[in-house]
Amino acid sequence: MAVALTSVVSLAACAKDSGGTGGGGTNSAQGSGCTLATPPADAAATTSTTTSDKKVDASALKVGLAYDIGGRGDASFNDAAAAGLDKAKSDLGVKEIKETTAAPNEADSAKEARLRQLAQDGYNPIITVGFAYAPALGKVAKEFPNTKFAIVDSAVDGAANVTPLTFTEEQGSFLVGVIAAYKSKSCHVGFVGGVKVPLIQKFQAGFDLGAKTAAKDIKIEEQYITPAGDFTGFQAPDKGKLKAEGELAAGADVIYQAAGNSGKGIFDAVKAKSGAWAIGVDSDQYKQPGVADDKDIILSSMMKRVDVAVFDFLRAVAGNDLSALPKVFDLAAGGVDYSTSGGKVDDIKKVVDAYKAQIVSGAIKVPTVPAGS
Amino acid sequence: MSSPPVTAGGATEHPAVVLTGITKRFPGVVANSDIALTVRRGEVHALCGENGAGKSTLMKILYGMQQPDEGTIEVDGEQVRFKSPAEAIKAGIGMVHQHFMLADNLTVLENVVLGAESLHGIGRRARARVAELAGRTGLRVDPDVLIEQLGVADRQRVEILKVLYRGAKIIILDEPTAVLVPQEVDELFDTLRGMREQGFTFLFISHKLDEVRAIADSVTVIRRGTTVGTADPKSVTSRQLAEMMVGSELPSPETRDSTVTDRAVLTVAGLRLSAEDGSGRPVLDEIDLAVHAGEVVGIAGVEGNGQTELVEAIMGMRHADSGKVLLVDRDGKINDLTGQGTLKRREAGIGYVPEDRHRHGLLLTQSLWFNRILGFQTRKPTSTGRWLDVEGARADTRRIVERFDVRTPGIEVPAAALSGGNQQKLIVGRELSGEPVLLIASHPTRGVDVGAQALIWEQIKQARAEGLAVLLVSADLDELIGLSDTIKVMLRGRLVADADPATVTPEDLGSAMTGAGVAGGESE
Amino acid sequence: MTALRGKLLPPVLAIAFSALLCTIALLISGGSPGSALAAMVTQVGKGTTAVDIVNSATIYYLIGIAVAIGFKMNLFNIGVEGQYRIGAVAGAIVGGSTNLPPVLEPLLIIVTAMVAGAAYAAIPAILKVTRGVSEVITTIMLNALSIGIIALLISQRAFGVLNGNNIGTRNVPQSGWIPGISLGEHGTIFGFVVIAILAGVGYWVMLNRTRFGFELRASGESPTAATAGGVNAKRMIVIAMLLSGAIAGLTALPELLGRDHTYTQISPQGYGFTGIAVALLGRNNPGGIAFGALLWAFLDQSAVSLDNVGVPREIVTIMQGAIVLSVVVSYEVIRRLELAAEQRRVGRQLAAAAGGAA
Amino acid sequence: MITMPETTVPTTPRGSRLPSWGRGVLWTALAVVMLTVTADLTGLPSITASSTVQAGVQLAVPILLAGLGGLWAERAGVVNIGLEGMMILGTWGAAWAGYHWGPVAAVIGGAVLGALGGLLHAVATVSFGVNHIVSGVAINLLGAGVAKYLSTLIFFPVSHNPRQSPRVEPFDTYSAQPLAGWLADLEQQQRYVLSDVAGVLRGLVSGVSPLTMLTVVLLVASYLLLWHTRFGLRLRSCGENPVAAESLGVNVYRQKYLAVIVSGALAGLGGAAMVLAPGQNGYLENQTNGRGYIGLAAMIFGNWRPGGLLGGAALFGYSDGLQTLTNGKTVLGLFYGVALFCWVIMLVQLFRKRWIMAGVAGVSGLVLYGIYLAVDDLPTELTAYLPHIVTIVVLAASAQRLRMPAADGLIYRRGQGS
Repeated sequence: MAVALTSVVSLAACAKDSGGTGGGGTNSAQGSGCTLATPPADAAATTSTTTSDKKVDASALKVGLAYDIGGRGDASFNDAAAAGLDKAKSDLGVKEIKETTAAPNEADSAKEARLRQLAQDGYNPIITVGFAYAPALGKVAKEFPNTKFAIVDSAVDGAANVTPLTFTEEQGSFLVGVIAAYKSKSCHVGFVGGVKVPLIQKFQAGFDLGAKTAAKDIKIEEQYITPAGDFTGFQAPDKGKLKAEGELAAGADVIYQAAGNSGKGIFDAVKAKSGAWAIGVDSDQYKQPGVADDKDIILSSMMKRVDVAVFDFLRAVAGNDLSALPKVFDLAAGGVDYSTSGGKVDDIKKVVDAYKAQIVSGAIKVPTVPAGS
Repeated sequence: MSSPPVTAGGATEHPAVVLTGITKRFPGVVANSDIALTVRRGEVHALCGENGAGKSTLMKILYGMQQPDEGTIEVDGEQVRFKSPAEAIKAGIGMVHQHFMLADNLTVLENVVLGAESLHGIGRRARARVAELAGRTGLRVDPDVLIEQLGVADRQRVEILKVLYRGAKIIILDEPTAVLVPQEVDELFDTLRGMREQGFTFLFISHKLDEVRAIADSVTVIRRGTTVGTADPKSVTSRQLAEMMVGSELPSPETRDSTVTDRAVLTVAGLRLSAEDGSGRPVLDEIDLAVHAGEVVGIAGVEGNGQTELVEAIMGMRHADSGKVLLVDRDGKINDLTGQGTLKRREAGIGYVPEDRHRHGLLLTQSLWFNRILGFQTRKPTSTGRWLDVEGARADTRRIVERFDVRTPGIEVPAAALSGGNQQKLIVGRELSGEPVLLIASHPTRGVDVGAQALIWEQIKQARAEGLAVLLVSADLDELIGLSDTIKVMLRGRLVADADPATVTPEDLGSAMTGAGVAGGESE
Repeated sequence: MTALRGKLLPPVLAIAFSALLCTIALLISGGSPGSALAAMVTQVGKGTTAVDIVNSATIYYLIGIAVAIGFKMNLFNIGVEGQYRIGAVAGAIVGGSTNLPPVLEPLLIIVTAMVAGAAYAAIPAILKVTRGVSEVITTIMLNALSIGIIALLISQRAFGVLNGNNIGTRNVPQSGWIPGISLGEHGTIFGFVVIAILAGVGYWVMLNRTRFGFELRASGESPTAATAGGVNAKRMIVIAMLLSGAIAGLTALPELLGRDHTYTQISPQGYGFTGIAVALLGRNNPGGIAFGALLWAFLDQSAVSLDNVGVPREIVTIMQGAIVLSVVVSYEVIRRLELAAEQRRVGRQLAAAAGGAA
Repeated sequence: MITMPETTVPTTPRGSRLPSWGRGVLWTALAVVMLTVTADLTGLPSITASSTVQAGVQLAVPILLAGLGGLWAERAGVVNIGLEGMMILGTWGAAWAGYHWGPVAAVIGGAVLGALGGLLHAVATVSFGVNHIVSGVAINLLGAGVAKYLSTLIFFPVSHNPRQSPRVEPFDTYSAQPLAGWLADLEQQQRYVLSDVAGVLRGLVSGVSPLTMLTVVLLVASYLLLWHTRFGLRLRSCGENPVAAESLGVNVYRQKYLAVIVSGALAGLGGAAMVLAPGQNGYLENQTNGRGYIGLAAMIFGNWRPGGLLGGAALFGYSDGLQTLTNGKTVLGLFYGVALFCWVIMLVQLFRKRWIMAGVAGVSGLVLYGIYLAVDDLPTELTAYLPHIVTIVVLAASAQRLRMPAADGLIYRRGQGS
């Protein structure tokens, strides 16, 4: 007890930790970086966005949107979907919109009820956000064959009226892996995933290969906040911060996060360590208001353009031509990409774009499952 | 007021306590009705009455634990109304409860100062004050030991110290001798006499008439919740007192002639049991015991010397470390019960009247017939193996209610609704229903009224005459001597002496119970 | 008559009280209690809501029974959450890797799920009887651990298969499905509802007509008296816990065998706490639990409609919590009042009898 | 006729010669030595890294506060399984007050909301005599529900997320300089054992939040209050023998009410500690994630004593910190350490001539060592639940030595004592 008391007394008397750097953090990343592999021949990336200039009027559409847990405002893929919808509102003139949100731990019957309600109320098209909707959508889509559905992050087998909006997260992650390898001074990078589910493992798989391709001796830390089934990992910035601190303490100096709301904590950890960088996910997080404090340490972000997919889908429905949509929103289709806001990767943009061209051309195939899992 | 208070001493001095017209009703019963009581200062005033007569309720009212519905209380001539014990304490009244009110896991000092911390704090000054009180009254206890390490007599000393510490001048003692052996009783009485000289007033609750006559200066008798009268214990006989208490002579446990056979029903050999606290200390040590058909074997002992453990070890509720338990049934077949569970032992023919009927005997919120099944869940008439026979249980419960005079409006009422005596009759009835060859009865008449007591004694005698073997544990030495054919004395987990009930006196027994006449021997 | 009143009054009081509480909460937050209630009630008639309520109630009923078996003898099996999920995933894995003929296949899955649930419940039971560890703490810890175990089991290293972005067990073959009762556009009732009813009847018979049920009730009422009456407390703890775990293992099967046919990382969680609430509501009584399960399912399923009238549907969670708390309080108060009344009645009758005799 | 019994009564006091704080120091020292040796022998420096210890402290604080809440309630005889619900209420209250008025308000807000939960528990258990666990479970349901509803109602318009509050400003953290810097140097030098000890100490004295200091103060204050004042004596007497306490004029209901309300406030503080945790900075649904229960377990492990509770919370915080910061390999390294620990216990038991215990300890050590040698990584699915596994194992090993307050969890009705 006495020990505890004295320590309290002495603590009370002593220094406040300065805001920027963590307590006594002295081992700022040192080193000369990786021995880099020769980048592929410089080739212009052929990003063919499906944008056609045909003017489409969607004012007649009644759009239903069913969000996953968290809903609009989650600063993650629900928000990205919402952004696509908002763009459709302003660009295509969509007027009538109904948005609903899933409750945590709800049964499939609740999701079915929600979708059925939308369909019965005449909403068409209906977009569902998140693969959790797949089973429910599989049933409801059959009951309403004339309603056009879309689902983000999944496909529904045997339902012709369901358009899958899926992305090649691994391809975009490959590119930020390359960026991480180039920017690491200690040739040691890290990945923090929110929940260890296959979707997030795709991010890790791409990142691993990208970093390894750019620098084959690079060391990579990998951490997930929670195992599959415990979705609090997307909602635990304090744990995210600790995970990132663990990786930073192990020597990593560039950290790629795919952890939803927990990403904020990861940025905080990186910010507290001088010389370290973070890579954002889903949207261009450099521009995201929720993490504006941390923009100076955000190197780049792996962008998963849910907004583009949602917008494209709505335009295709309005134009009555779903065939124009890409089967998968991949690097070639502009469904995934890396961001350059902040100008911190301008110096290596050429290299990254060269890798990008290789992926688009199929010369590099990116796996969806991390090696060894 | 049926008889005028004995006036002695100065006429100007107010009596210590005057109760007038006290009435208290509980759901279903009137516990006290128009009670009058006058206690002079500096006397030991006994309050007599049988179980359930309302003594304890009256004392709780005086101590502020319960409020009277009608009537007045005067202390030192001033009318008072206590809303809580705290107010009674403030008025100089202290109470030593029959069941000690001590926290086992706190020290003696902590128990003494609890609730009275404002007097001398809880530290050094309090300790000095306790030492001073102990010195003045002879109630010596180490202030720093935990209560759980103390024996009964020491606990009682702590209880008395507690009330003294609060400055009590009027002390209520609720059946203080119930748990003491005669030698400890003498010691207590010496202490009380010494304190009386120092000006303390005692209200002494008891139904042991010889003790009342030994210590009290005056005695008030209550019956069925109301005062019968006040008498001078020096001039009144026990018989007269008894008639005042119950309206007739008190029942006697005396058995007439021996029915002991030479057929040993229960044989216990080399039974050993260690304490549950992991210290390895034996609570039962090499117990050898035989109970024959038609014989009542009484176990005498100060509480906490292993009687409870012996009974529970024989019942299979505790697992003995070593030793054998054999039971011979009516057909002469020997059942080796060693290592068997309680159910097997019951099925082999042991009936069990536990010492605490609420904890071990009954399911209080369940109906009487549901309680009939307890212990008989595998046997007719309440069960057919895996399935219950609800109708059989009901019918047999009706039979017990009839035969054992259980006063109840029906067999669907919860057991908790019955009075203690009727609950006990139900248990005895149940346990004698399974055609047992051995009945283990722990304190079978503790806390029951005279009628129930007489009935239970009669039933035990009758069953004994029919060849039942009975193992009787009791703290009531009269009961023990009256009912038993053989008495064994238990001390610190061992059977240390045999006594012949025909010749032994309670005082002899008391000596043996405390260790060969060394008074207070069990506390150092 | 009084017994019936004692059973019905507490839940009615509790519901009224929590309705009042929610009304206040709604009024403060500017909502309209009337329209909220109306929306919830009319929702029952809409679409498949009525069927969904029955289906949810089936699940809640099973897990409520599982909890009640423990409660009956004062065992707090808070671990039903973990037990039902372990049971479900075990059933799904076995079902996904076998293909027996109909009837046999679902039977195999059911037995597997029950055994797995019981096995997971065995850990706290054994720790309690051998080491004296409170089952409350162990089961809570095991609930958390079950998430990890399931994640491991349905990972691709073990039994998991990837389906799009979702990962789960192999599909149960059609022979293992339990067909539902179709009500056309109103939805399909799980066939498992029959099994749930059977479980309820079995529970009642066990409790009221068997020696085991007697021993269970006696142990719950007074462990000391039960021990003196020859009930082996440790054995009862183990058996009750295993039984509770086995019934818990059934919980997710209506969905597994009647709708999903696979157990995935997004299969519903959290039925365990619902089960506890439902058992408390129904006072561990088979009929009461059915009522509690239906009420809970109604609140859950009809909550969807609250979005339409601009009331946050989370109000339902307040309502549920308030109902449980007030139900346990009112049961306790009424129990005490009834016992006192009974004692008074007995006293009166005996006094009258004595007076008549005298 | 009378066989004389032996005259000595074996009443040897069961306590050991060391005072309780001395044993605490001894255990702590032993634990640090074990970890140090393990870290060096397994070549896994993160076992004693300051970052691990610092994370452990951060994760232990809410557990410690919840456990302290449990201590207050249970010392007064009320089992409080509702700590989790009170903690959840605390997170909401802390986020709401913290969002409006800053971190100090957050601390107060958390405590107040937690205390309301405690009040509810007191009403149900003390006034109405509801079974304590039943009431606690109900409060957990209610607490979660209320927080959810209030969050949707009040946070959603600001944060645009019904499950999350807007950002709450955290406390600044403090380090004991120059000590922390000096220890940092020492830790960097990678010196055998010395650097490990420096790492552990540095973790304790750097980056300390005022809330952590408050927690330590509350722990010490609770000890002094409960064991060395009249108030504490009265409160504890209610947990040991309320009938006796009442007969001595203690207002048992009032003591219990007070204890349970304080208990709720402490649990609420635990919630506030989560809201103010570095990186968190706000309310998030489910953020307590069972820590209330772990706090209760820590208290039980600590034998209903503040010192023991501190040990329990440190154990859980450390194991959680270790598994969060590192990977399966490091957690596996702990097996090695625990094996060493088992063997030390074996030696102690051999010394005391308790052969069976020694055998059990020795075999357990061998099994753990075998696992350490045979396996080279543990699945993160399981290591994530290291604190929960530790809870079960530790309770299984120690439950029988524990002694809870005699009247803990029993329903007490005024005036119904015998």
